Amino acid sequence: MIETLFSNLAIFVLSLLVGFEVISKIPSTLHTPMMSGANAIHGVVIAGAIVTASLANSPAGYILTFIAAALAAANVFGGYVVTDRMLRMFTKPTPARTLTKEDAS
Amino acid sequence: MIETLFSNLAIFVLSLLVGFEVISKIPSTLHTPMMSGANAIHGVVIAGAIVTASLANSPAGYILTFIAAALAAANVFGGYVVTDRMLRMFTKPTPARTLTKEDAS
Amino acid sequence: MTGTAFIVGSAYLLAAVLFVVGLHQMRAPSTARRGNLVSATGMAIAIVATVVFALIDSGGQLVAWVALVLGLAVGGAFGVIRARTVKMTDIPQLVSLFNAVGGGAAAAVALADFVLHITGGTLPLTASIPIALDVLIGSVTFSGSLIAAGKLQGVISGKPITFPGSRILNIAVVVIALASAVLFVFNTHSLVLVLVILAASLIFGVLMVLPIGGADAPVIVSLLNALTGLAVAMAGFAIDNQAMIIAGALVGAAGTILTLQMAKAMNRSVMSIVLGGFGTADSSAGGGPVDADLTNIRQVTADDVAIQLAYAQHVMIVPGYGLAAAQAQHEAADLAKLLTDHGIDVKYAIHPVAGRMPGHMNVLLAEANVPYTQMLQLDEANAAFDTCDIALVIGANDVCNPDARKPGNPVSGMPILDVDHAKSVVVLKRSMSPGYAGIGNPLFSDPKTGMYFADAKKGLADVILAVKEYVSA
Amino acid sequence: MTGTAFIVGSAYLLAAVLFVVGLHQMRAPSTARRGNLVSATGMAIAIVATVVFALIDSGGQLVAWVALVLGLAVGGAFGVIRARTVKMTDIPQLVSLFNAVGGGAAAAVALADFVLHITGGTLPLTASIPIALDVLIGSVTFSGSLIAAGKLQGVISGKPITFPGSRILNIAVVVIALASAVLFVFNTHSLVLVLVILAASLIFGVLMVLPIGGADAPVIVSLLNALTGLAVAMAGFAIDNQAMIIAGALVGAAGTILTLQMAKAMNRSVMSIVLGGFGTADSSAGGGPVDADLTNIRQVTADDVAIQLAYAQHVMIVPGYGLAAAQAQHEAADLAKLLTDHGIDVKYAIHPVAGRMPGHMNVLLAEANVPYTQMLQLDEANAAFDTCDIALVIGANDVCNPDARKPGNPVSGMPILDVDHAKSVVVLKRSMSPGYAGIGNPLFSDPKTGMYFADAKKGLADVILAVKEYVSA
Ligand SMILES: NC(=O)c1ccc[n+]([C@@H]2O[C@H](COP(=O)([O-])OP(=O)(O)OC[C@H]3O[C@@H](n4cnc5c(N)ncnc54)[C@H](OP(=O)(O)O)[C@@H]3O)[C@@H](O)[C@H]2O)c1
Ligand SMILES: NC(=O)c1ccc[n+]([C@@H]2O[C@H](COP(=O)([O-])OP(=O)(O)OC[C@H]3O[C@@H](n4cnc5c(N)ncnc54)[C@H](OP(=O)(O)O)[C@@H]3O)[C@@H](O)[C@H]2O)c1
Repeated sequence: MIETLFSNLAIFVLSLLVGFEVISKIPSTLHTPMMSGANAIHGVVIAGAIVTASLANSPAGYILTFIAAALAAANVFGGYVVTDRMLRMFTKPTPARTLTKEDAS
Repeated sequence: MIETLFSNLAIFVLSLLVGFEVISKIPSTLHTPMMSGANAIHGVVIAGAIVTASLANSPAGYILTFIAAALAAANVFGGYVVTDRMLRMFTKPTPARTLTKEDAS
Repeated sequence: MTGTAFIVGSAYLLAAVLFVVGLHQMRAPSTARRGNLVSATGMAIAIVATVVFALIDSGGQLVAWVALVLGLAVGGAFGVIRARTVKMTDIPQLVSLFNAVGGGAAAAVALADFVLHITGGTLPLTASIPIALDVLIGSVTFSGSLIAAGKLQGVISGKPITFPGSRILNIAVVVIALASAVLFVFNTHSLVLVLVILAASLIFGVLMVLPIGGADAPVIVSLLNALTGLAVAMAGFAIDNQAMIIAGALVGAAGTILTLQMAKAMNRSVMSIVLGGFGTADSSAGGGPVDADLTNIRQVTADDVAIQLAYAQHVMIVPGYGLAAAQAQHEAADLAKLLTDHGIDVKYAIHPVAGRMPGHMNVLLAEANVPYTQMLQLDEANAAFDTCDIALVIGANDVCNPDARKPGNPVSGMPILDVDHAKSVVVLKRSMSPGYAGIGNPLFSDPKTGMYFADAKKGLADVILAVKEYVSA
Repeated sequence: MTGTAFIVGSAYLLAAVLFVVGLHQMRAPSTARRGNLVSATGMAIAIVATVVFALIDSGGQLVAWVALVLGLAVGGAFGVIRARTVKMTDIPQLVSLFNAVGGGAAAAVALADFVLHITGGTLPLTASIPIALDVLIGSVTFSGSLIAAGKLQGVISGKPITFPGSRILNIAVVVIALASAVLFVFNTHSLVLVLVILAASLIFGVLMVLPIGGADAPVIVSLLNALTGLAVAMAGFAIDNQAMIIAGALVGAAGTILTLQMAKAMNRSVMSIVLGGFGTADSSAGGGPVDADLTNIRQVTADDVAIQLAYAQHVMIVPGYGLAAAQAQHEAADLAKLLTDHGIDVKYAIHPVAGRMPGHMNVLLAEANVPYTQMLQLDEANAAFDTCDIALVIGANDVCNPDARKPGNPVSGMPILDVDHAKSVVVLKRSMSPGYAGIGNPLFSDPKTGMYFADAKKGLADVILAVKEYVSA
């Protein structure tokens, strides 16, 4: 029990640190897609919906499974799709397109 | 056992991520002190020397304890002191010194 | 921990690494899309690992799995369809909506965990505390984000909504929510307590966001986004799921930083926005129109604008909130294309807060196929105004108000676009009405400025027609 | 895990947070010192927590504690004294030395853990693998860093040292080390295997660094620094100590990024440096002197320099390796002070790799009390050369070689300081000898350049004397 708690706590704290550090100065150009992209990541709550389904054993449990699944799915699928839609539109000018290493990979 | 391994592995991986992210573009001005500062941090091996001491029960163990302690102490104490010595020298011009929030705190 | 659990844990770690790499790549326009795909790959791995583990480890009831699949289908379809069809001008409210459902899902997971143990032994503190926090935070972000989405959509008034006694009601609701959460932690069988936490938190979410002005909503959405991350992490603690703990904490922290950066770009402090919601008067928001004084104004027509543009060498387009409101991004891009094809150098000067939320103008222009290399950020743009023959301001006002350089007014100190450094200026807007800050703009009465009064979409279309004549001639 | 272990674990987490915050603050000169103190506080917390836990949890033998205290006293005293007394020009080798002892300590911890279990049951893979890796990596960094320190100190020749068959010997040593490590993992009672790993790794460390040129040594030191981090993390796995895992991984990753950035600043690739050590010829390193052609050269005296300086408005000092070698940083600062007091604007143009390692020149000048606001980085400096009356180049050569702008020579493509944009130039060096890249410098024969041949320290002292006459006059 306490072992698990410590491990989870360590994971939590270190993830917070990663989160703080990964967002350093972002150009405001990307604030909107970035927010949307972070939004999609917390759609990982869908894993919780799956676990909920595997344990549910009462009508209330089934209903909550349905709710959690529906909400989480909207978050994760909608989130990634709309972020992608936004970012797909960010293009370099087509005429001046030179084959850089980035493009090639 | 496997619980501990997982927890340690997760801690390791997340710490790697933090490490990668915390060093984003540093001005080359600070490359030397930064390297020295990181150097001091791995002096945390001194914790290992302490654990070694608490467990050692043979002449070989005592000798290794001494070696580990001496080497680790040189690393950690020397590392922090020399980094501080370098950084202490980085000053703003004294005449133009205005009392900013940073200075006040 | 079993061997399977270890493998699942490792898959979660891999997913976490991909989330971080994805976020990291989202920092630059050239790699951002790939970053989002990397992050999505991480999500796919986490989902597959969870399904495999759930099937092996517990099996579960068929009806529960059916509920899951149904839920996923309904929610997934809704999400994807909305994501595919949303107009780019409506992005802010959609992000808010997706945030709301995330918070709701996190609360539902905690509720399900509670239901599971309602008849069994008392939950340990390591489960009851996160459950309580999850229901609290998840519900607040659920209802709060819905209200914010409503404000952004215009379903709910964008004006700060307050009523007598709202402050006391607020405090009462918070106290009730927190007190019942504390009680619940030591009394994990009480359905009543859970329902009270749920209700009080939902109400608090509504009360928190209602008094916030529509223009401040993006910052609140970002803040709620970070909170949803925390709620998900709490849900992860409750059901001991590392993927949720890691990703939730990641978003919680990253979202917090993003919120601070957004608020800074908008020249606002997060504190003042949130507290503004609790009764502190916000002097700069709203603001009635100043007297329209047309005597010092030089009005120009579409034809005047067209001739100026057609004979310029360097043109700078300065889009603002009005362009977004009029959805005139395509017309602006068409005009730019027309001029560029005619050999004229055209760039866009984009202020961080021009538009409906920070970075939104870039998305709108990107939608109209404007390459991001033509979108100049504040500093680059200001360096370019000096050599610019004509600056075409479209539906922007505050972001190019030279009074920001003087103290003592609502925009004082806000970094602005130095439009007044251009050789000549044309401002396209419908009237002399002020912008968000509610103050007059000396740029409009500058002798080198021509005011072209029209709706942005209609006005640009007319200019395009007129330019075509000069260009073909 | 006991309650005590939980508390110790939490203390370790706190320490980890402080390490990260400290590193974060070390990114900017204004907060860097505080960052180092924050990091040191984290270290103090980790140490205290470990001591408390060790006393409560296992107690241990008195003699072991005495050995510990003795070791700490000896090592600590050595470290602090060296840190306090080291000349700033000798920083690179001291950092390398501290890195060596860190690697050695990590290896010793793993060895002690091995000794502890040599008579007991077989170690599980989760202990034997990290022990093997720790001894391997720790020993390589120990001996490798010592050699690098020796090269930087000049005790060992800075020239790449190679001998016939060195490549085969290298491969053999690596194979032996790895093979015995693998064998050990499944045979954790074998002292012989451990000693073989130890010996082979130590030899490999020496062989790896010997062939690397002294000027490339800083990058190797940084790389070994990162490796020591990994060794410490492995030691942490072996003895299940989270502080070591976290801090080790942190330094391992941060050090890797820092190494890449340093290499980039030096216009080198880490791969080519390390592989260079394995026999690939390094065309740019070393390089014999070019023919000294004094016909096109305009020589100037201390007096000429002084008069030019005394009547200038904007002076830019360009320090290079020669200033560091001559330890003339104090003279340079004194000259600058003298001119500044006389109302002349003096700045320093600091190339990232001017000096003995990246960022080293900044440390040297900081030592001489130059405020960091006067140290211009490459871009700022290049913007300032255009308005600079006289650029005083002190012991620098490659970093201001205009040939870097042309293709086909060893410095091609290296970002340089645009010294040739200044109105006039004075170069202070001892002769026409080339610099590190071994090529001539057209700047020296530029009509606006005066060559002032002298040792940097002596030459500056003479200029100071001469300037004083003009200033007091
Ligand atoms: N982007 C964000 O995240 C954000 C968030 C909160 C607050 N803000 C604030 O909002 C302001 C943004 O500055 P801004 O210069 O972009 O906008 P602004 O100062 O609000 O001015 C927008 C102008 O567009 C005109 N307009 C409105 N609809 C139009 C239409 N259909 N066609 C043509 N013109 C139209 C309006 O004048 P007419 O009525 O005369 O046409 C108005 O003066 C700043 O004060 C900023 O701090 C921004
Ligand atoms: N900083 C690093 O981390 C690093 C690491 C590896 C390689 N490098 C390389 O080293 C070079 C650094 O460029 P740099 O311009 O600073 O140095 P440089 O090109 O090596 O030239 C240094 C000059 O200083 C002169 N000098 C030496 N001792 C002197 C003394 N006592 N008094 C006066 N002058 C003296 C030498 O000429 P005389 O003999 O005529 O006096 C020499 O030409 C670059 O090529 C860089 O890539 C740097």
